[in-house]
Amino acid sequence: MKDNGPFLQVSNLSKRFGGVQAVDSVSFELRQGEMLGIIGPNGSGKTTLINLITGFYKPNAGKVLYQGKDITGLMPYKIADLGIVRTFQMVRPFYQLPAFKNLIIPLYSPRVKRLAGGKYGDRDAIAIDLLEEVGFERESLVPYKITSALPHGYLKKMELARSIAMRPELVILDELFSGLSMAELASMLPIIEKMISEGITIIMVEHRLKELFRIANRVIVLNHGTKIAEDIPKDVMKSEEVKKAYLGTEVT
Amino acid sequence: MKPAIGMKYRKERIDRGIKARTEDIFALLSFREMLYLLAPRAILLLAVFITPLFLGMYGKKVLINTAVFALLAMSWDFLISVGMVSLGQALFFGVGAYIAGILNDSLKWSPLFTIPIATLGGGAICSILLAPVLRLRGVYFAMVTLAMPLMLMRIIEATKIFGGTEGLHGLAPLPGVWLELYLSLGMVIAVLFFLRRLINTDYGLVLSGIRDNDRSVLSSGINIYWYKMQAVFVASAIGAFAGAFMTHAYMFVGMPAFELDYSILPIAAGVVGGTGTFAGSMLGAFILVTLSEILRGVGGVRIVFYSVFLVIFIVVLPEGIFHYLQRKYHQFERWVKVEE
Amino acid sequence: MFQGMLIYGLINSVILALVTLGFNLTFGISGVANFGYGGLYILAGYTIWILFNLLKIPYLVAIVLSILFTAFIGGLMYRFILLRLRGLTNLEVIASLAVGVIILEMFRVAGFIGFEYTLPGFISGSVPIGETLVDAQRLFIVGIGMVLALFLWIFTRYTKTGLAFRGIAQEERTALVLGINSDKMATLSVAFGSGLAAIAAAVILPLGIIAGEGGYTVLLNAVAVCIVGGLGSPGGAVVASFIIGYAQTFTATYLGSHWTMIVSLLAIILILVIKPSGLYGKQKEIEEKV
Amino acid sequence: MKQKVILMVGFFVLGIFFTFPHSAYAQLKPGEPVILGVTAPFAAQLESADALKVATMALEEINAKGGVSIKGVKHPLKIESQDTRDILPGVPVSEALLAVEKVILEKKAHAIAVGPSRSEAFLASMDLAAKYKVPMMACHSMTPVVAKKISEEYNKYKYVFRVGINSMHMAGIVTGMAAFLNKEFGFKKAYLMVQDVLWSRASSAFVESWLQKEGWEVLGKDFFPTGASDFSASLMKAKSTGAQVVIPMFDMPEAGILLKQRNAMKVQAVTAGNIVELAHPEAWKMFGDQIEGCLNTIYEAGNIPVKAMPKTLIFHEAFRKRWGREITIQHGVAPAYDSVYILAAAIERAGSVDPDALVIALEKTDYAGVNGRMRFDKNHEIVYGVNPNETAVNIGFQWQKPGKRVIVYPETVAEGKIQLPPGMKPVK
Repeated sequence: MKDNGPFLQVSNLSKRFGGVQAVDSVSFELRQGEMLGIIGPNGSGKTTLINLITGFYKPNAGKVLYQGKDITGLMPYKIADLGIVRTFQMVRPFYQLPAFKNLIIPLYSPRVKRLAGGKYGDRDAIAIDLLEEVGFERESLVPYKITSALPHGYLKKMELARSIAMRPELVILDELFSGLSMAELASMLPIIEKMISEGITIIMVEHRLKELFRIANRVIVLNHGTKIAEDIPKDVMKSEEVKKAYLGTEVT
Repeated sequence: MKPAIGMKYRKERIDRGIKARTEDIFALLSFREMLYLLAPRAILLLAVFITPLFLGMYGKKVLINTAVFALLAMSWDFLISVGMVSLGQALFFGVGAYIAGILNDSLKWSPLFTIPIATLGGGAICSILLAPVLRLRGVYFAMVTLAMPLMLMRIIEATKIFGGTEGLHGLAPLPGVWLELYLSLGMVIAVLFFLRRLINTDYGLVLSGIRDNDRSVLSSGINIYWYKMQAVFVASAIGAFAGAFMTHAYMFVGMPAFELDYSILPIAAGVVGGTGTFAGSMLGAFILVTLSEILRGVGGVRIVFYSVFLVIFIVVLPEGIFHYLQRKYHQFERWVKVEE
Repeated sequence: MFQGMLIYGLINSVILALVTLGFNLTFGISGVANFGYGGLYILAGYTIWILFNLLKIPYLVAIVLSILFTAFIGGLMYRFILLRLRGLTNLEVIASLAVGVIILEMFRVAGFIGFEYTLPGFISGSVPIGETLVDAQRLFIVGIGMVLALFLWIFTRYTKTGLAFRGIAQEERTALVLGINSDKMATLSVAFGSGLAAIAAAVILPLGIIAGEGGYTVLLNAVAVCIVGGLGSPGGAVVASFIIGYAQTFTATYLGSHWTMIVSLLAIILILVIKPSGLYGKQKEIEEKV
Repeated sequence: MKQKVILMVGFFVLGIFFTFPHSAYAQLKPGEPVILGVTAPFAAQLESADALKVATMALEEINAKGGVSIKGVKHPLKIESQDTRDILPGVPVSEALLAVEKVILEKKAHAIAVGPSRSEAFLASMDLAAKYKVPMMACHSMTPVVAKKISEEYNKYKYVFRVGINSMHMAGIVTGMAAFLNKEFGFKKAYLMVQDVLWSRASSAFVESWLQKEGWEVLGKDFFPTGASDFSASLMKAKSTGAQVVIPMFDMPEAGILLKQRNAMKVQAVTAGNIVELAHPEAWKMFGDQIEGCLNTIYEAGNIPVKAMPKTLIFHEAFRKRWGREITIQHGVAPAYDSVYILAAAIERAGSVDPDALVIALEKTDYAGVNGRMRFDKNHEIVYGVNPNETAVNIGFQWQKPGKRVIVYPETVAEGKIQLPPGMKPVK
């Protein structure tokens, strides 16, 4: 793939809540097709950083450049429309509806329509295909099941499918692995690898370091809202500061 | 039937087989199942269109008022199902009422034109009025919607426009009570089925998405404020129709068109009937107005009784009457022993 | 003229703040929007009147009794109605509003209308401030307002109940873990708010008459001020009441008093458009629901 | 299939049968009562509550004599009352209209003796009276618009009559008293404080133009929304501009606060207008001697015992006997009493309850009532004036030591002269 400068460029982004400096002038760059991991102990400002990039919070200072375009402080839907799609830690689907209905909303978005050449197509069918892609067994009618009947793992997969449905260029996964069993995790990883192979750039905020390190090319470590380390997975934990930051907090 | 006290029991609810079948398999197996599906709607339609035949003149008038409140209640319910708590149905009602009144008073247009224009124009004006506050949520939005009609009312009082406190009188009436009756009732039914259909389309799914989880709708690249605006338009158009209709039904429009009752009663109706299904809030409106009419007999204490009933309703059936009935219709219940 | 505007503006603002106090406190603690507030306010007024005029009980005693009584009624309302609707905001609002209406209408039906239903007040006569005469009762109100504010400040910081209140207000679950019975506290908080309403009634009503209409006005003012100030933020409520209070007096003096309502409502809408979560509301992000 | 058709037809016939315009106007059978509607906000407003009381009194008196005789046959009177809840905040007019319609359509009232109180509501219900052809009497609403509408569209609104006074009459009392103040004490500076409702705006406009014509100086004119309870701003202005006469025009109880504040702020000026509380017989007890010298209006003579008008004395005595208290309101009570009698008389003259016949009979009314001599003008308004033998009468009185309402206007029935309030000096 061609590499025209930084795909996403975050330069000293900052956000303050009242007295607390949640994110303190964090900067990093991201090349297209890269797989970046963001880790850090609880309350180190990972999610806030994501909210800043995706426009859910307005930064007090700093810039976010996407493909050279300044997207700082744009409304979230505008940013999503550019192809920066995120998932959420807390999955809040339509519990009372069949699973595939949860993909209708992303499939309804202007971006999808545009990319599909001005027409949506049969959303239900597309939704079911997408779910099958992320491992909803069609023959056992899982995509048709009422959402509330699905186990947690499926909901997380559904969240992933939601992002894929948007035909994203950059996907930001917020603690996708949290609360997954080993088996569920194992079934999740290939999907992500597939996304990477399709050239989708990915940022992943994780606590499950082992799995993250297996797929990430690069890892950023946040602590108290500041970036304390940036390195390739196998070296990143070597830094003293990171050890200190993680001391006492579990490393799975 | 609740079994003897002492032993540990829990209530279990099971969908009636017929419901499961009629829901999933779309080829209905028997006439009976067809009936099961159609009965509620058929009964509703019959009830709505036949009862007027048995009512005296006054009964008809009451029914018309009921229809108006039913419309307002459904418009409130619709906003709720898009996650907007409105305390200002009076705004929609009043704007519609005044547009119709002004057009008829100054341009002498017949209700045939004023009502449709008021409906659409009212919808537009209200959407524009509320556009700046669409990003408010919960009680903050509610507060603004509560304030707006009161403010318009005061502005009319202060600036003496549109007949000031005295209002516009002697407007063109509708051609007759039958038309009034079936126009309003027909509208109620139309709106009911329209909204119920709308909310089940993909578009409606997006709307309910905004209510349940607007973050994920936003992150799907959908401009929720634009959608909220459309929802407000639909809701306020319904309210505006009600207002315009009342203007002509009573040949009068004035400041009272913005009064608090038009905001409170629909909410009460929605709450009593149960929100989210529109049928619920419609039912609620019918129950409440009927109640207040029955209570006319008792004179001054009427409002007291009325409120007492309301409180009891709410405490006994917080889910709303309609949801209760629906459950009874679709599920059967039994007490099963809890094994320890 | 202008000086008079300033003084009466201050008084008006303090009155608003007083009226709001109870509603705000209740909401701040237990998140209960007690729309029966107006009813309770008027209830307190009539109770004092009845105790004082019909049962010939000394004025101050009557006031104390009515405060307790109103608080008790408020508590009952929560315990037996609102508690069952915990979390269902719409129902809560409608139910409490209905209770308020019941109270107001009952007095109206019982024939409690007319000017004879007025309270004597504590001090009569008037004090000249600069070239403007101010009747003592109004100054008294300002005094009470400040005292009450101070008392609440101390109460919520240094007493066990007060701290418990704040506990609930900040983090209900944690409070539960710490063995604070949130239901009991909520009941208390509503009772407490109602009591404050009664105090406000006792000092403010002597300026006017006791009438059902007053109840609705009080409710509207309380809600407006609270929301403009940012829900559950006492400081915000005070600031808001000063903004609205002065806006009203100013318009009354220079524009004529049927513009007051318009101006104050306009102020409310504008403030909310500019600051979607009120003046001092906690930082509301897009995903939070109120 | 066939049965269905039959069924539908049946329904339709039934429907038509049920909905045929009710035929109450047909001649009454012997013994059938003549039904009069009373539709006013009883629970919310003393004027209306007492209006219902006196209407009941009139009814009892008439029925004691056997009722109304139509073509020689006696028919008992019957009152159907409905609370219209107008004047209450938050209540839409349609609520009042529905109450009126109930009385007309369901209770089959032949006429409405007391219409809604709030002018907005009354004006709106005029269209109902026209639509259903039911004579309706106004006892409270004072807006001139009523007369305007009747004169403009007589054939439509001819069913509406006004027994109570209108804003012009009310203004007449005020100007009458003002003229005296000017003549005796040379006062020339007035300040108007007006409730922002139809009648008072009309009255105040009339008074203001009169004052200016007479060369008075109108220092200010402030409107107050109904329910306003702080008049300090206006009083401040009145005080600072040195007003000699303050003219309040209110029919809301809150206006009593105006007096309290006036006393507290020591505004040295005669009040000459209407504050409901001042008209109250017990006002002296309520406000103390600070109200000495205050002038106030009694809209219709029947609402206060007037020695020169014996009927008023009897009326008040009867009220005391029947309801065990005084009439405390200055407006709309006595007219309700006369209204019933006028209607009864008209029905007897018309010899039927047919609305159009009734209207013709009503227009011929010439009845000596508690308010004076009652005759309708061409706009269906009772003519009010100064001589009880010529017209109905409005009253102006002054609070004088020792706590007594002394009637000072008009001279024909006056029981005393206007005196200067303590602490005020004549200007000439």
